[in-house]
Amino acid sequence: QDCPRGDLDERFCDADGDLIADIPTDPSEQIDPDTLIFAFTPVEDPAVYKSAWSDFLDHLKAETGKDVVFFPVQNNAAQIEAMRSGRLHIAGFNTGSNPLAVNCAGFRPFTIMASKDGSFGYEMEIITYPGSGIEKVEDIKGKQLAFTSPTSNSGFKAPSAILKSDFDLLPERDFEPVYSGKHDNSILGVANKDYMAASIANSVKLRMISRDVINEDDVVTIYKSQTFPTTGYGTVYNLKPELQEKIRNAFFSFDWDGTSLEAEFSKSDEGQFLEMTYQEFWDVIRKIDAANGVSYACQ
Amino acid sequence: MPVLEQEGTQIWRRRTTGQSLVRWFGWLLGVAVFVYCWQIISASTTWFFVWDAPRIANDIWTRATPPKWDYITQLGRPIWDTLNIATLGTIIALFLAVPVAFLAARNTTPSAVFIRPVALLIIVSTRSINSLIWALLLIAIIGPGVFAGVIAIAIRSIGFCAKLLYEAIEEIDHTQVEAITATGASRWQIMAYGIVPQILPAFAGIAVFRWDINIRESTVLGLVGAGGIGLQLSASLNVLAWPQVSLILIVILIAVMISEWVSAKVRGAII
Amino acid sequence: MLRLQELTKTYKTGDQALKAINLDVPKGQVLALIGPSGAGKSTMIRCINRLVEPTSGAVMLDDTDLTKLGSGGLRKARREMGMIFQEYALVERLTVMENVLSGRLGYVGFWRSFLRRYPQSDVDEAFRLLDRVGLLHMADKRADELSGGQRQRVGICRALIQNPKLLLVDEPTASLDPKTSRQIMRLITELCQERGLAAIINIHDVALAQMFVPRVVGLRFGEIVYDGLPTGLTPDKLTEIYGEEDWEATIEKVDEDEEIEAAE
Amino acid sequence: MLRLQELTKTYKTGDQALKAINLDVPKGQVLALIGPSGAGKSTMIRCINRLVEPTSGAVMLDDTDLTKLGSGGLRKARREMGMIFQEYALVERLTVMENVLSGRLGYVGFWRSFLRRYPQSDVDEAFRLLDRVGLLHMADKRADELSGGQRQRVGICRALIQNPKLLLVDEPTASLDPKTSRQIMRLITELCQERGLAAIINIHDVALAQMFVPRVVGLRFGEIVYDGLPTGLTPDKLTEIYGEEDWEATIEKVDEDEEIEAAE
Amino acid sequence: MSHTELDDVLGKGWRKPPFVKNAMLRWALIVGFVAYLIAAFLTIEVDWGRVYEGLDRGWAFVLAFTSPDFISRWSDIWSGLLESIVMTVAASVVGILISIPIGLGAARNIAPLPIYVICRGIVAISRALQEIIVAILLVAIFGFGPLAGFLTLSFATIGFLSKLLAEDIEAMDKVQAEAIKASGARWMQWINYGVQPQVMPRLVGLSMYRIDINFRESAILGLVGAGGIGATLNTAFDRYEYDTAAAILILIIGIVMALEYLSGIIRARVQ
Ligand SMILES: Nc1ncnc2c1ncn2[C@@H]1O[C@H](COP(=O)(O)OP(=O)(O)OP(=O)(O)O)[C@@H](O)[C@H]1O
Ligand SMILES: Nc1ncnc2c1ncn2[C@@H]1O[C@H](COP(=O)(O)OP(=O)(O)OP(=O)(O)O)[C@@H](O)[C@H]1O
Ligand SMILES: [Mg+2]
Ligand SMILES: [Mg+2]
Repeated sequence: QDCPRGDLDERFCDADGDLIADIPTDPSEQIDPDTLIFAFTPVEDPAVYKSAWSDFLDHLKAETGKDVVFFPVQNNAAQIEAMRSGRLHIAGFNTGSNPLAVNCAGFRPFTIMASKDGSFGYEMEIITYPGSGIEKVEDIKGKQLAFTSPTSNSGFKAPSAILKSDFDLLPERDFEPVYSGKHDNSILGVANKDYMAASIANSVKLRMISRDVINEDDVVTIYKSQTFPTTGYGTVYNLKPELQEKIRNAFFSFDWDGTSLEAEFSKSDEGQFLEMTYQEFWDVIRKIDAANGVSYACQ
Repeated sequence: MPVLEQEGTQIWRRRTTGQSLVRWFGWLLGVAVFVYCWQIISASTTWFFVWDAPRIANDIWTRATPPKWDYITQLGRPIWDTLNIATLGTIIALFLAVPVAFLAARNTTPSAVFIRPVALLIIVSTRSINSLIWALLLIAIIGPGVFAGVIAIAIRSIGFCAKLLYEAIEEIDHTQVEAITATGASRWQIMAYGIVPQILPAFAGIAVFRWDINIRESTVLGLVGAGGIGLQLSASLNVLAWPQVSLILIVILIAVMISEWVSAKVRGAII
Repeated sequence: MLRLQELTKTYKTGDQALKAINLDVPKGQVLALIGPSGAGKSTMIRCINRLVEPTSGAVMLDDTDLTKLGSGGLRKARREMGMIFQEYALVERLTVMENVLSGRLGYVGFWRSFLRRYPQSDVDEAFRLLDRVGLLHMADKRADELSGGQRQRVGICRALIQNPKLLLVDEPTASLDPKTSRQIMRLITELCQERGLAAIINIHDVALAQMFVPRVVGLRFGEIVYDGLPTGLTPDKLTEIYGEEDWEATIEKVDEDEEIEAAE
Repeated sequence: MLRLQELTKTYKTGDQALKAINLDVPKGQVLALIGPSGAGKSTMIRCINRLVEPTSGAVMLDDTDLTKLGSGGLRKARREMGMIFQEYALVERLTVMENVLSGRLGYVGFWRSFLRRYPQSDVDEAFRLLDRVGLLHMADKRADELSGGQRQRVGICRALIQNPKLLLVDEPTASLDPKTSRQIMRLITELCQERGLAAIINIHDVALAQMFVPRVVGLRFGEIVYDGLPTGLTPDKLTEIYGEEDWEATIEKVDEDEEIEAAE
Repeated sequence: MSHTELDDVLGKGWRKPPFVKNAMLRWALIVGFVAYLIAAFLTIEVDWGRVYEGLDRGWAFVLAFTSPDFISRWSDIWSGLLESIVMTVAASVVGILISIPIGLGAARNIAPLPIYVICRGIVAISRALQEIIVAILLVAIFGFGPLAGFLTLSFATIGFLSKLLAEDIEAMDKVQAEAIKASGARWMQWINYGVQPQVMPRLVGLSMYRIDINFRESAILGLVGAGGIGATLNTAFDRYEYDTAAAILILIIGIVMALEYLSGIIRARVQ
């Protein structure tokens, strides 16, 4: 049908201009499933066991009065496609794939995890090892920089955009890009002096240090970006508005104390669900994507 | 005895009553286990979804076609890397797998009690230890890159090649080996003349089959930062670039068909 | 030259295939070993070159007891004994020439044999032997392309190129038609004569044995029940060797006269 | 009963294995087909039940032309023709009884055969046949545990349980020792007599053929060069059938007299 | 040279006739392959000094596995194990059942040409389509959960089992099958009596192997939300819980080893 939709796929509408798909006005297009399906991809966050979410799921069940099934998923594409085809109702999408989910699958994110004091997110860092001859970002010129993979936000898109705009450094022209596959590999590679420098998510680095995989002084940070949001949680656009409201409330009314979720995420200093909007929190990500020429068309 | 005397007539059954009871019980148990597993799967499946499956399949199909042909220009280097990694990895794997297979086959192992279990353990563990672990180990030792990819692929392939090969060795014709033994040949000569010619077709088949599996073993390569076509595949998937995905699939399909053709040719020539 | 002393073989399954066999084979003598299926003919031949490990007794080749040899000594001893097999036992995917040359494996080192770099003298001898059996033009064919009779001739070449003192021959004609059978038997006995080789030939076909060899040994249930001239094989003797099979009663009694008739 | 009319077979490789063969086999007649290797004996037998597809000509069994049959009709026709194979061709991993009963496959439905629930009449007949050939006690052994002669007898039972009009027998004795060979030949001819079956028996061994059959057909290069009584096989005729093999010159000439002697 | 004279060849030396008869083609192949190998090696950089240094690190990595910890994550391990077993059983049963007819169809000696082409096509497609892609498609269609995983594994089983089964059927003894045909058997009876007994040991061996592959591959199912023990292992890894990972590895190797021995025993019994 004909309606304003911005970058959204043509099956969605965005009349209110908040950049996410509106709930369909026609009640026949709204759905009210008996079982809610919830999935979560750990990519730049620590991997978690299924059991970490169990207390939260109980809470969600109680709040919505519906069955909830949880799937820990290890692939973004599967998650987005599942939501697009109506097989997924509640999800947490990681930073980089959030815009794609919003535009392609009708995802409506509304919260992210934050620490008790309200701080949230992580930073992209460019790291090197002591004595590499790289003291500041400009020194990368003529040397080698390790990315993770072309779809990662902090592992590729953010550093590419920043190096280009702030330092006028282009891959291939000014430095040799290599892809390590994972943040862990990039960090380990720098610590082992296999890579001269790498751009990584500092949340992963902190985890590796706390687990003694590397020593804190094995790596030196030469650049730290602004804060990026972490995994955004939300629902699919065509759930009934009342149901969406209940789910929202469930997130914000969840009491973390003594739950399995706290036990797991307190390690990364997270302790509450913070309300947010995609329009505001993902602004920086969208800018980076635009700078990299990434389109959200699902083709 | 399955032959029963009953009222003067001899009745024949394939198995004795006891045997068939055991078999029926076995089948029953097997079916029960399967049904149980199926119910677990079925219980966590939303069968309602199955009905509009064609619509979804069609949605993805229209997004995936036509393939983005000009993407092939960006695939040159990854294809080259993949080819090298698969070829070199397979060659190294075969070098390592052949001795292991000889040690594991019942009819060639020096000792069925001590050496065979070790060989089997090698076969089993190289294929059981998952790629992630090999990748991490190799990154620690070699550092990331194509070389780590080659080694990772090689180690991963040992189990497969050695297993199929040792089964082939166990099936050889023993009289040919005896004839060579009777000439006073040494242990190695017996292998080279009596056994190797007999397993050559199996060897060729296994080598080519593993090669095309290795072309597809993208997961490992991405993990060690070795690039290759697998990395392109997951990158394309992650941005839902289905036309690129379908192009990559066509490339892989071509590799499979080439390998199928080569394997038929080589086996035909050797058999 | 070859002497078996109280040679006994009991298989793990309990079958007593050979019961304290004593046998003397002088240099250059060709003897035929006859007997019904399961009499232990193959077992005996295989005990001699230890493809089957004898349970007890001695196998004296000249002055060495083969049963006492270690693996190195055994290899050396095996070189001295060429073996010809029933179903030819050629390595089917190797060429005729490779099969023949494989008879030299006991003499050349591993790498030479692996690279097929045999000494020129071996190659010449292989050609000469192939020529002798009329297969020179087949030298580069693969063994599995040959007919039965041709394969058996390759098998003979492989045994002879070992330059053996003794030939062990296990039913050389079992899968061949009568004409080819006779040609093969003739070839073997002629070659033995030319080279002064002793030979033990396992054979089912009494008539064929009588036609070609000067000495026949009859085996039954692992024991020697006849040892003498082929002409001494009277109907009674043959019945003693072959006995009556247990299923004859159910079919019809084989006419023993006929048996003997054919054996002449 | 069986009539071959201008039966011709040319293999894809260009070998003309049969050249317009004409042959009449009356009901109940057993005939032997002799000829050198490659003469086309196997091809002829296989053309009759169309295991090999004839190139042209007709195979008339009673009044149907087998070469014209569709797949359903062919199956029915094959039931009427039992076949006995050279190397027994038993399914090695099935038991003796299963092998025999497999001869009834043309008569029972798939599920019956799959579950091995044959009609009691078939089972009885199988036991009767096994008893007849003296293998009743072996019914539950696996085929690969049997000796050559025993296997061939199972093969005979499998062919007979089809209740055929005609037996096609392809070198039934090629891998057997002479005594067993004769027992097998006797068994086949006796059974044919008992049941009034016609049979075509491919055979290498002329002596054996002469001993048991009333009619011999000689084949050479795909043509019939002899058809008559076994006693009519003079030395000349045999030379005509078998010819001289091309490698004889290189070895030694086979003494033709000897050949004939043995054939008597 | 149809006629060879002894004098012509004596003293001439002898070479094994080359595998590829056409000398031009042979040299082209050899030179091409060597050139390729050199090119491939040149694209790989190996820093042996780095490898030497890395050995220590690799060793430390291996040492981290020496204290397996079954306790602290036992419930995760256990549920992963159960999940894996359920999926393996269901996927193997269904996959093998589908593979057998396709394998029959893909054997040139028993299938007519059109069916042969279709079945080979299915096999090629099943091998070309990466598990990841199949999994994503199936998730989009059936939603998350074991059904998608189960179908993924079943689909992959086809490409493996049908191919190897078809190759075995093509190598079977023709005469035994012919004898059954000559008795006037129907096609199905012919398969049941003439073909099946011949390929049974191999079919059993390959099926057991596929079961063990499916068990290990259930890691791939992490991406469909039905992870099994493989996903548990990956998670343990991503969290650097090497002691738990070691425990899981020991379990997997133990199970695969048991399957290997079991397969040997069963093969020997149907042999
Ligand atoms: N590997 C074996 N294990 C157990 N028993 C065996 C083995 N080989 C042979 N036998 C048994 O030993 C006895 C003699 O067998 P052998 O093969 O020597 O007889 P043969 O005279 O050569 O018979 P044939 O003419 O059938 O070859 C038989 O009873 C046979 O069953
Ligand atoms: N499948 C085939 N393809 C091509 N040529 C064949 C085939 N089978 C047989 N021939 C050829 O047909 C001719 C007749 O062969 P056939 O097997 O009928 O002879 P035979 O008299 O049965 O010989 P043998 O006694 O060796 O069994 C031979 O020249 C043979 O090479
Ligand atoms: Mg024997
Ligand atoms: Mg024939």
